Amino acid sequence: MNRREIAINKLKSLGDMILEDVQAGKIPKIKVPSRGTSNIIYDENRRHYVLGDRYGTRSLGNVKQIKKIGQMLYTANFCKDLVARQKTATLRELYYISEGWEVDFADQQESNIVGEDLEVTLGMTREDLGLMPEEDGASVYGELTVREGDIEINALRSGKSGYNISPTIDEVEFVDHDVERVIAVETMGMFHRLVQEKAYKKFDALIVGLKGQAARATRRFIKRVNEELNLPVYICNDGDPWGFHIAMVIISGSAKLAHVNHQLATPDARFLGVTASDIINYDLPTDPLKDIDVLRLKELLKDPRYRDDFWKVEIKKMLKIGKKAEQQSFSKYGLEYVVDTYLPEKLEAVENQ
Amino acid sequence: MNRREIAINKLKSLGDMILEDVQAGKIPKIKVPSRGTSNIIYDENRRHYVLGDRYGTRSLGNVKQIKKIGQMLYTANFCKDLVARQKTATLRELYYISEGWEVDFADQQESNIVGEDLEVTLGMTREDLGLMPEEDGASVYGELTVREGDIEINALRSGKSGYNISPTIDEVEFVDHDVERVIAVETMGMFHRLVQEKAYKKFDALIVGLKGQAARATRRFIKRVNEELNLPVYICNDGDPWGFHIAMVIISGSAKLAHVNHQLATPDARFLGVTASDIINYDLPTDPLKDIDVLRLKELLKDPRYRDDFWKVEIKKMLKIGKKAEQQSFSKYGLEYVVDTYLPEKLEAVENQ
Amino acid sequence: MARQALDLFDEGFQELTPSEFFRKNKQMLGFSGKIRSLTIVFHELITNSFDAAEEAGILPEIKIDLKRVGKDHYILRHQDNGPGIPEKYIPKVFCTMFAGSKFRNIQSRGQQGLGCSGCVLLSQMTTGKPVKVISGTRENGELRGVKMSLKMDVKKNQGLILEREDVEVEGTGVCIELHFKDVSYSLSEQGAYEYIRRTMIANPHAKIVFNDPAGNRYVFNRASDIVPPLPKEVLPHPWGVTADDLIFMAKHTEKRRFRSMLTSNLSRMSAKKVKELEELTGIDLNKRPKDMKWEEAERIVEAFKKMNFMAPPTSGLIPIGEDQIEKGMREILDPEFTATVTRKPKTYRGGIAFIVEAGIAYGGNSGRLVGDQRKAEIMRFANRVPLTFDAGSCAITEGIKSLDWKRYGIRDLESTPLTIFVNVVSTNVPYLSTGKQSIAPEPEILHEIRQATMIVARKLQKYLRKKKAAKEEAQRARVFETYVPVIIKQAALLAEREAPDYRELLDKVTRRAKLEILGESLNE
Amino acid sequence: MARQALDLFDEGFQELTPSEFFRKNKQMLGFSGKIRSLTIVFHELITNSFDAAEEAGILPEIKIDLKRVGKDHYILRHQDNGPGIPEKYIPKVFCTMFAGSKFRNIQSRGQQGLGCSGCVLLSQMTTGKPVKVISGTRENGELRGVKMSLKMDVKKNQGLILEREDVEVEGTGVCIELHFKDVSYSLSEQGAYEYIRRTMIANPHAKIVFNDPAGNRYVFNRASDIVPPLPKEVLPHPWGVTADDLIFMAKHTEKRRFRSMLTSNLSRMSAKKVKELEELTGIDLNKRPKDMKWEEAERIVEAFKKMNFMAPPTSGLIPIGEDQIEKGMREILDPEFTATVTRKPKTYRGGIAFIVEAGIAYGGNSGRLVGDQRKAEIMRFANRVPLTFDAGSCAITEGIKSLDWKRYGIRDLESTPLTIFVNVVSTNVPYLSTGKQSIAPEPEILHEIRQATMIVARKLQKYLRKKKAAKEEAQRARVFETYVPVIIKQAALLAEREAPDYRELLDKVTRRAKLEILGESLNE
Repeated sequence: MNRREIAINKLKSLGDMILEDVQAGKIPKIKVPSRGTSNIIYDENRRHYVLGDRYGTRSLGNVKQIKKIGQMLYTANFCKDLVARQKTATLRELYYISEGWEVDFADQQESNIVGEDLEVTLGMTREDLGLMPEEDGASVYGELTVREGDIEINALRSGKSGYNISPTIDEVEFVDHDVERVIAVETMGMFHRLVQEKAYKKFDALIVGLKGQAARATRRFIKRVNEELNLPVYICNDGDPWGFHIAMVIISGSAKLAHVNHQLATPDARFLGVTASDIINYDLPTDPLKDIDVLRLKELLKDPRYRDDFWKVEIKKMLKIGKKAEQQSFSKYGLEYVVDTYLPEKLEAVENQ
Repeated sequence: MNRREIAINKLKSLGDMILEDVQAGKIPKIKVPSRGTSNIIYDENRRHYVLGDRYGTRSLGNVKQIKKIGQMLYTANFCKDLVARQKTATLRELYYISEGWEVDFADQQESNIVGEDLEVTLGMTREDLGLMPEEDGASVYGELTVREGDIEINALRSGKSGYNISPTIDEVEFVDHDVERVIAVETMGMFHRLVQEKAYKKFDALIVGLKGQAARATRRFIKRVNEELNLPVYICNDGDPWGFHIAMVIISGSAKLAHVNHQLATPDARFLGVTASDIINYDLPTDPLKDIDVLRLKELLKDPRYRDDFWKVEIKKMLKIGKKAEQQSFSKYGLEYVVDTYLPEKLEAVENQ
Repeated sequence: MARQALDLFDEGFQELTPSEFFRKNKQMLGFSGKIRSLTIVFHELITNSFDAAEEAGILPEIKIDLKRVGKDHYILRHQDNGPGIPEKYIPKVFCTMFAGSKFRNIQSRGQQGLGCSGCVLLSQMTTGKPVKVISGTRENGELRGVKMSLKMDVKKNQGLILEREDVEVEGTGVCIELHFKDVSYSLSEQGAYEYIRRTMIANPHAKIVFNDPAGNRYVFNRASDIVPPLPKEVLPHPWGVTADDLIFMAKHTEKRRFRSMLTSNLSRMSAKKVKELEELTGIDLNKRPKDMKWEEAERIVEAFKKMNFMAPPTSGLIPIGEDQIEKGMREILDPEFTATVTRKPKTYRGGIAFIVEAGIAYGGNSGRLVGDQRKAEIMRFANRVPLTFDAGSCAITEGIKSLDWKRYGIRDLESTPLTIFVNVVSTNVPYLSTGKQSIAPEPEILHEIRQATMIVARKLQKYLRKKKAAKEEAQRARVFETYVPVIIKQAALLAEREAPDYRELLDKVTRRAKLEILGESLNE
Repeated sequence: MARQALDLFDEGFQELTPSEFFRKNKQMLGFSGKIRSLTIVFHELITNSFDAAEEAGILPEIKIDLKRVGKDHYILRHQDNGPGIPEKYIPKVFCTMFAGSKFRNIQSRGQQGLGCSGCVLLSQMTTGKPVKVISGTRENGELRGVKMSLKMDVKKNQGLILEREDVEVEGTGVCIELHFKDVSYSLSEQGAYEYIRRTMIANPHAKIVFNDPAGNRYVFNRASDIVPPLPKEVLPHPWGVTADDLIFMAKHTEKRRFRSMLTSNLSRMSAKKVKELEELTGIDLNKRPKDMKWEEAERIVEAFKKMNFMAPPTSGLIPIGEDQIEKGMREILDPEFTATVTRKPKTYRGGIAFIVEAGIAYGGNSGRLVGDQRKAEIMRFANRVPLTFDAGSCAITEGIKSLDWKRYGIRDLESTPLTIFVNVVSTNVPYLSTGKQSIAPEPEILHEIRQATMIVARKLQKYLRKKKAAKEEAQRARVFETYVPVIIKQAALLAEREAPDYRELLDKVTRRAKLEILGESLNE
């Protein structure tokens, strides 16, 4: 069975379950795995967050829950139709479509929650159910050929901004490649710098421009190139708590998406970004840590995803020096420095560990 | 002379001017066209904002201005080097590079202003001077072939997210196309809807996903397809003051960029987005106007760019009904409705005017 | 050149009478501001009438007429049904400052000695008019009436009788007529009308008929027929006296020995305690009171602090009482719901007894009308007397505001139609300032105010909860009838099957919901 | 059963003396709070000493010793060099409330009649100690000294002499010694030390030596040798009298006719004006003063309002004077800069004369030390007396805070090392409250306070501007020397040419900048 058939069957069984309860004289209930913080657990083996086994119940006999069941079933029918017709819709469209329903959504927030309820209840990603995020994925540049339907695309021949990862990345097939590693960078400024300085050639790499916090499609793409093509992934971000965390969400997934981390996290990806040690060793231009930065760094120290010695040492060092630095600050030494000097040194250190 | 040579000559002449003043025993001055509101003038003929003929003076004899002159000359030398070596840099990189100068920038704000001073003084765009914005341009989908350097790219064969406009759009050459019009939409949600419903085929159109306020590169792209390929441009946005204004900045440029509007504005582009009349005629799901919306709409009424009857009528109508609507709200009638019914009706009305 | 002292003094030295002094310093009597001045006048006269009637065992009934005769110019007629004032005391009561009932350690409504004569001084200063008094008294069973017209001789601090005649009266009581300028009648929270309204809530055994300057007649009827018991004089507790108090006592006692003075002038002071005191201080308490030295008095006060005494007697404290407060609130506010509580006596500063009472009224005319919306109002009282000024710093305001009203089902205290009533009863209310308009936040008093208010708030919460539950029941049934059919239809569509009969299910969930609201256990 | 009035009154009615009354109500004398109580004591004693010395034409010199003998327990010795108090007046001055110098329409420092006796009352109530007084007077050129120990007989409102002896004195003056408990010495803005410091600024002709409880000796030296002229009694202005005032005058005048009473008791009241008044009111002003009726007095006051009078005489107002304020500030604050102004007399409420004086001191010990930073402080005075409490509502605070200090080059008033001094002089300062600690914001007074402060602020601004300009000149030259070479080098690099000689250019711009700072025109 392909993903599509699985989705349709799971949706149908949700309806079945309700009808069976009614026929058995029972009050129908839907068990929805809990997404509360206490049910989000860090899985040591899988190296990312997963949902625990606690769940909430939506009972048809509960005046507060019955409306949610109605919304959930309507949404399920809508998704079944999308998947059957091989279409997608945004959450915004789902919200507007509900106008015609007998139990519509009061606001976007409410429809988002019901969409997520459906994801966790069925154990499917929203993409599997045809619900696409609006956000665009990252830009990719380098010797990689993919197929979307009947079209082949070469990410070295897609223009200076490269190949753009679309939300439907799971329908994309990897056809061919000639690279040895993936280097993802936080900003498009750095992406263009790497393209301009021909880093893709110099390091036999796919360059990925994350555009800040990585979209779901980007994380799925990175996981797939890592697992399907066996490429090591390096994430090259700013030296501040946000840069660290953008990398860590790619590596170990987020708590909020614990129910789909197994499809999104790339536990073997490595952080190659600016560290507190780099700040000292390369004498980088810095900004002082703001209160919020300090707070965030201290939170990271308690986060199970940062339990490696590497992180502990670097976070503590950053707190000690009280400074942060951006990737682009290497241009203090000239525009080419980051590709000519910094990245080779870092790559060598990491790959020869 | 190509753009590159012009840039280098203009930069050199800035240095010449200073040295000549010194040799003539005069205190050197640089005249920088003023970017204050009173010097931003709506040009009726060109149908966009231009800078008037007022200017400020940076005198070497003024203790407050002398540091700015130093920064400007350093920046000019940096840009001359970029253009000569056919490179680009971001404003962030410019800021960090200044660390090594004898008159560095106190903050990013200061370096941005000096960059802009240089643009208006020389009458060049920042892209001409090698200073690229970080922001990525829009996505383009449809039968258009472009050349970047030695690579040809077909925007129908670049994946579902289409061809991504890079900041260096002026170096892109249009090779071939088979479309009759351009339809730009505000959100990537609507972009994917149009691609999914094959609107590019149905309307023989290039679909452009603006991603909110259009980037400089996007505006430059739209102007070029309009002028070089003679394609009519339709901008299809949300029915609210921000949707209106995103369209209007493409059509008539912004006040802030009055000095480069002649390179960015597409005065013949048409607004095809949701209007107050559409809200009524199509009975769309709406949100009430917020105070800030009402304020903004009233500002638009006073803005010379909105002096057409069309705008006056629609803005007043929106104020009267007190409601706004998004493009995606058409999905109330089903996902296909916007492509099957709404756009054909709107296009016919506009093209047969 | 330096001048000689004697010349300077002979030229410029003088003594003033209290009346002369206060003529120059009327703000010290509370007369500052036009609205406040009139409210103070109402306060002094009503308080005096209540005290007089109650002391004589009469249910108070007062009739007040306030006429406006010009801008900021009024004539006030105030008539009570008290025992009246004997003729020879009339000039002193109205025209001598510092004359009045004896200072005693007693729960009392007002200030002593400044009340009536202060009002007469203000009247005379602003209008020059004499005060007219009719007093009816009963002497040996016979009713006597006298009418007088009096001026205050400020230089002598005594009354000057201008006219006098015998008159027939219908009963005992005092009627006085005063002219005022530079005062102003107002319906505001600080004004005279609100003062009367609040007074009536705290004194449901009284009746007031008030004719206001606009021609409105307000009758505040008696809600109770019980004259409150007279507060008894309570001897000071040893923990509450100062050395100065002991010396003052010793100077004016008739006892021959210091030890007998102590036992008869202080409460909880037994012979055993005197002995203990003697041992602790080593002072011979057999000596004559006049021989007691200041240093010895100080040592005695120090020793008191170290000794154990029973808590002070509380027989002197007369609260309004839960029933009476409720009657007052029902009469005046016509509320949907009320709850009241009178707490047990407690002490503060080691030895001063007090009682806190609280009431809450919801709906009806409760709360203060702002525009067309009723908002919460706090009515503060000390010994049944409304406190109208300086609300911000008062322990009552502080205590009530510091509660977390959300815990009592009141989301926004400000905009709830609520009257919160608090009365602090004590022989010695700790006022914050000269004006006696706010109570100091002594920790024990604050605690009691919070406790009392919490009790009535909890009762209100129960009432509001019940009211809400009834409303919810109907709503719930509607929800199920709407959604169950929709859900079955959607489930069938999803499963691609026929929709089953769901009538039984609908019955079940509707019944279940009803039980839930009633809080009964669900046996499935 | 109802009780008879006469019985009730015979049992419970009494008259109190002022001393008895205030014994129960000491907060009415300002004695509330430990710090405030002691400051009030300092205020009463210092004020009395100053007034006495000045009236006798003597430069005041006071020596104060404050000893701490226990927790909240102090002994205060206060010695002045005034004319002394004649023996027979000593008990009255210290032990009779409401006794003191005559009420006159005069610019005076303090309250009348409560000062010294109030302090003695507080001492006696808290410690039971007698007051010890040594008074030296000169009678017919001969120096006489007497030492007394006195208690206040509260019941009789008079002094009780415990001891008396003749003593040798070195000069005239009074020395008094008082014990206090329940008071507290503090260095805070409300404390006794700050009270003295501020007093000295407003009274540079005085000298005070103060030994504080910690053993520090503070000598506030005389900064001026001029005894301020005695304020003269000023007759009230017709616009400022009330009907009650006229009746009071009429009752106590020695004049035989109302017309002559008017001309001799009111200022600006000529025979012509009396005639005009007679025509306006139709009242026969030839009548005897005692025959004047209240209604007629009211009509006269109404008529006064409609008549034109010369502004009230201002000879009674004695400001400190610009020079004297400056001397005071220089002596006490040792500032970097001062400016002072004494404004011309103005009137408020139609007829009451007043004068506003202001001073500003910058740098040195100006301002209030908070941590290790000096912040701006406002020193408020009324008739040379520091006002220490209720700053928030005072016209002086309001006037100063309402100024836009940025316009005077002071970006953040709060954190500038600045002392702003304002003294309001009047026979009739409009105090806001009983405690006489803040001045009512009468529009005319507020206006004058703002004007006076603006004048001194503008002078400060000029000074600060000059100081800044000198600093800038040096900075500018440095800027050019740094940037010119850099710019020429970069321009040459840009133009791909040799760099020219730029020494001439550098000279030119540096010289130009200097002229600019001096504000001179540039001739290019």
